[in-house]
Amino acid sequence: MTSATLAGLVGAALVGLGLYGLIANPQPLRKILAFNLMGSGVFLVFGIVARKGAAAGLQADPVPQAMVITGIVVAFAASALAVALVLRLFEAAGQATLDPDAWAKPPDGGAGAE
Amino acid sequence: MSVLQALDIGLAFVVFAVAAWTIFAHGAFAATVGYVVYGLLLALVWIRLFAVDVALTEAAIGSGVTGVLLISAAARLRAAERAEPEKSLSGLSRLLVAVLCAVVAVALAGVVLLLPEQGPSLAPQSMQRLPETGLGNPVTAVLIAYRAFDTMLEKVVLVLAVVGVWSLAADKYWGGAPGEARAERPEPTLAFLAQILAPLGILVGIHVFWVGADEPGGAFQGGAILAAMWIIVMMARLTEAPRTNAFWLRLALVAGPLVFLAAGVAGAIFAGSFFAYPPGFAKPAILFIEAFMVLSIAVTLPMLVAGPPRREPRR
Amino acid sequence: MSLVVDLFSVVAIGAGVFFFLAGTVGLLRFPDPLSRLHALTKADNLGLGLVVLGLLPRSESLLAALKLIAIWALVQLAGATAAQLVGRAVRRKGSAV
Amino acid sequence: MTAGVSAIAATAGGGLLPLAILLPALGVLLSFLIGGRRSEWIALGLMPLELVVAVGIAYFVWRSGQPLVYTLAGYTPPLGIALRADGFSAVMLVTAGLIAPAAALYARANIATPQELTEKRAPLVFWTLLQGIQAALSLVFLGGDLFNLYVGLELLTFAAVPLVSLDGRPETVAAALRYLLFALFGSVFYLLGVALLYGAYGTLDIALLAPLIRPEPAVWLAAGLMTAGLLAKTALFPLHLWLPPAHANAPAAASAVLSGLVVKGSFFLVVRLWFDVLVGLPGVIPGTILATLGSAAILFGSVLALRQARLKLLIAYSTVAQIGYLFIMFPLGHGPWAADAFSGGVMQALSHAFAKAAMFLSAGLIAESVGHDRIAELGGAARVMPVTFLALGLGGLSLMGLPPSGGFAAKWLLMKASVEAGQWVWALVMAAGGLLAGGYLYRVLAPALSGESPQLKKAPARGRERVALVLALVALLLAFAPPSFFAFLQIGRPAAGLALQ
Repeated sequence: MTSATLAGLVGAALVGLGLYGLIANPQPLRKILAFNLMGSGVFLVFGIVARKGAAAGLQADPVPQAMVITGIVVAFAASALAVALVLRLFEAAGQATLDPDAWAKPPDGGAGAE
Repeated sequence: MSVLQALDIGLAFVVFAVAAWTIFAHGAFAATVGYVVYGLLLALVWIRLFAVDVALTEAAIGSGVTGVLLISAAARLRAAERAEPEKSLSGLSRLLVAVLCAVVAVALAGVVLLLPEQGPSLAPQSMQRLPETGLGNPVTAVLIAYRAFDTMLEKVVLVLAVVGVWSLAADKYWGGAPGEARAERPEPTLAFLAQILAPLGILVGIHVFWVGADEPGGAFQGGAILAAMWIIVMMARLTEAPRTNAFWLRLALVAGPLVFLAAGVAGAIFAGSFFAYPPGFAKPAILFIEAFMVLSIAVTLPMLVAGPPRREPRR
Repeated sequence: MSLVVDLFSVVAIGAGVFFFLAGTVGLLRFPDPLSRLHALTKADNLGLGLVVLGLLPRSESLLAALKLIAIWALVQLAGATAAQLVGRAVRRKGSAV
Repeated sequence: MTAGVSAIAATAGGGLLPLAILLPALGVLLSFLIGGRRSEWIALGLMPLELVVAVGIAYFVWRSGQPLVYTLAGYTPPLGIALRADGFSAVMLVTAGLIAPAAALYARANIATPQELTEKRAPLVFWTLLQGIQAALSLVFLGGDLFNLYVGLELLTFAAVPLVSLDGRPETVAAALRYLLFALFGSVFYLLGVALLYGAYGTLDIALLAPLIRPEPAVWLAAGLMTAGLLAKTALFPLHLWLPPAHANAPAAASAVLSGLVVKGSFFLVVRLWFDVLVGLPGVIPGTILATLGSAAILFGSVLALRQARLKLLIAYSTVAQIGYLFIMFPLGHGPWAADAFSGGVMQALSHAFAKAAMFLSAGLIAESVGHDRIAELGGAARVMPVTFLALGLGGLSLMGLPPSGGFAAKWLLMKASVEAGQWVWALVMAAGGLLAGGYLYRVLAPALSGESPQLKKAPARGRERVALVLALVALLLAFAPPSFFAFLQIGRPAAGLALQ
């Protein structure tokens, strides 16, 4: 087994792990971590595709590499926005939960009337 | 089995173990620390895939800057974690989710194993057109010439992200600086580190950008290193975060995409196609655009880490 | 000549790896944060220093050698700072880490 | 292969394609840079230009009868990126070009920078991000490269999510966060599919990829992942959980754009994927799965809409149901009824965009004028604000699928195609959905037309009422689309291409 295939298998495992964390973990911050994990698994799949496209004197196809670089920056921006939302939620409500029931009944009944 | 193969297998195992830790660890803070370690290990995997440009980006942004962002968030959320025992899924649905994720992972692993050893590639075309750009690093050529449109729009994504983060400020703080005004004095050790590291890091960042034309490196990686330096200096409280209504800050944030967009339109006028470079002028034009991109990245990443404005603007 | 260089590299890097290993064991086994820090910083300093030393004669150019030394120096700086900060945090909070 | 070659050569008028994306992108940058009141002026100044570009693109597509193509940077695919406009993209582009300015005109009144401030949070964010949505949608409608389209999806996410939490109440922040997490999940799955397709064929250009697609494991997995990701962004049942709180909590002008346009962006890509990229896959089973989910969405969304206490939530749940109709077209893509099914699906996207925008704007006016949007307490309200309720009702007509309305044309075409294809189930579900829609609209409109009128806090502004009414009328007028309009929609469809050759 080549190192590229091995990396691809790790990528597949990371996607599975990240997906599990994203769905099963109730805390928003842990969901953001899981999303990043899943994202890096996807990038590794790009990585193995790049490596298997080694040609023309290059050790790896540059096009998927460039896509991963773009993807890493976008994933960071997404994490930043998500973290800002979580912190804002925590500040405004003293809790950072996505549980819909927690928002269904506002404590003083006043939030419904805008 | 060669030594290198053994190392590969060991690395894969450790990466997987640390990844599992970030998902299953009990505390959010511990999980976040695990994620930073994971990012650094991943950079090694990228080296083994002969993708040095990606390894640099992963280490600088994927692990470094993202790590700062997530760790500081985890620290601030510690109180929340203690306060509320989160409602989590029942055992059965947890099992169902696990089965679903396992199916996805196994299917993906199967497809990965089925990929041919020598896959289709754009490497020959990338190399064939490389001389037109005057660059020596094909990854930079993809980012800034062949797929320039992607890269320009991705810079717009970063601007939207800044707007989105700032949009979470309270109305009275709009235009003010991010970060609370803290009374405590700067941490002397951290200040010492920042004073030594920042000048050096700035040099390294510019170096990484400059060699990116021909060797691994480039605007993203160089910009990220510069961003890290600004973050360290702000963390050491040697300087305050700037006011978000400062014109220079806004200009620095949009300079990269704006210059890139203008160059794209100029390409339509002077080189016959949007985002094309006139023959012979490609390399200076590319370096010009990249310089502004470095600036914008170096300013955008710290502002995304700093979060929404939390101080009243001076009037 | 090359045999001597190889031998030197092997010995130096081997010693470096040993210090890393010892430091890691210390980090995991020592009872309180401060002694753990002690083990960790020793591993960083000596372990990495010896690895870099072993790699120096194999570097392709003077610039590459300087880069190796710069890496060592930067890790020293970062390690020392981190150790200081962790130590201070420990003192502030008592020993509950 | 000849189709591939002709599809990557630039065509007359192709230069308009990058402009449709770059103009609003420039607007984003300038609005953010200059800020304050000028951010609004920049948006309002650029919108007519963008509409002209969209209409220009439609004109060139119509004149040539062929898709417009533009190759960026002088690098032809697969190395470079191409933009393409077919009949469907042109129509969607014009739709976005009309609804965004309508929302903008409506928003001027309540999302404005007050005189005493140089800059205020909500206006700057709204005007910048509205243009971000325009740029993203243009890219989604015109992109010819699957990774370029990923960037478009991300632009759309980053522009849409902060609009949900614009007023900053904790529940809106929670809604925005949930929306973001769903959207990010969708992006990652889509991107994974892109990686697999590149690994299999070495290109991401849609025109080059389509003839290469074979039914093999990598393609099936990529198709499943990309579709699942896009469905999460489109909020198709059962991935709809994020939509109602997000759309109901945003300011009305933003809700109109989110519900009318933004979910159509990812829907558009599902159509692109299955009708233009994965043409080499047998589509009946996946199509049937999509339509089954769509049917579930129609029934489930409508029933939940019936049970809502707040008007904006009712309208948001009706979006969940109306999204379901969009997916009835997928199992009907092969056979003599394919053109009708496709036209029906597109017509549903268009009429829902206009009708839903009109309804959210009306609901916003009602909430502002009455002071709340609790359905039980809206009795008699229609008698004091008749124009607003007229717009709401006319939009509702389209949702029910009653003639004359675009919704009627859409549902009739889809029903006709289902019956011709012998797939009666879809027709029955659509009929049931129409009845349920009638039920939830009756719940709002019947009491509003009778009973004692509430005391209005302030009368709705004439101009803002008219904006909503005009949108509702457009949704109505779509019923009178001539056959040539449906022929236009077929431009660039693979079947149409074969017929021309």
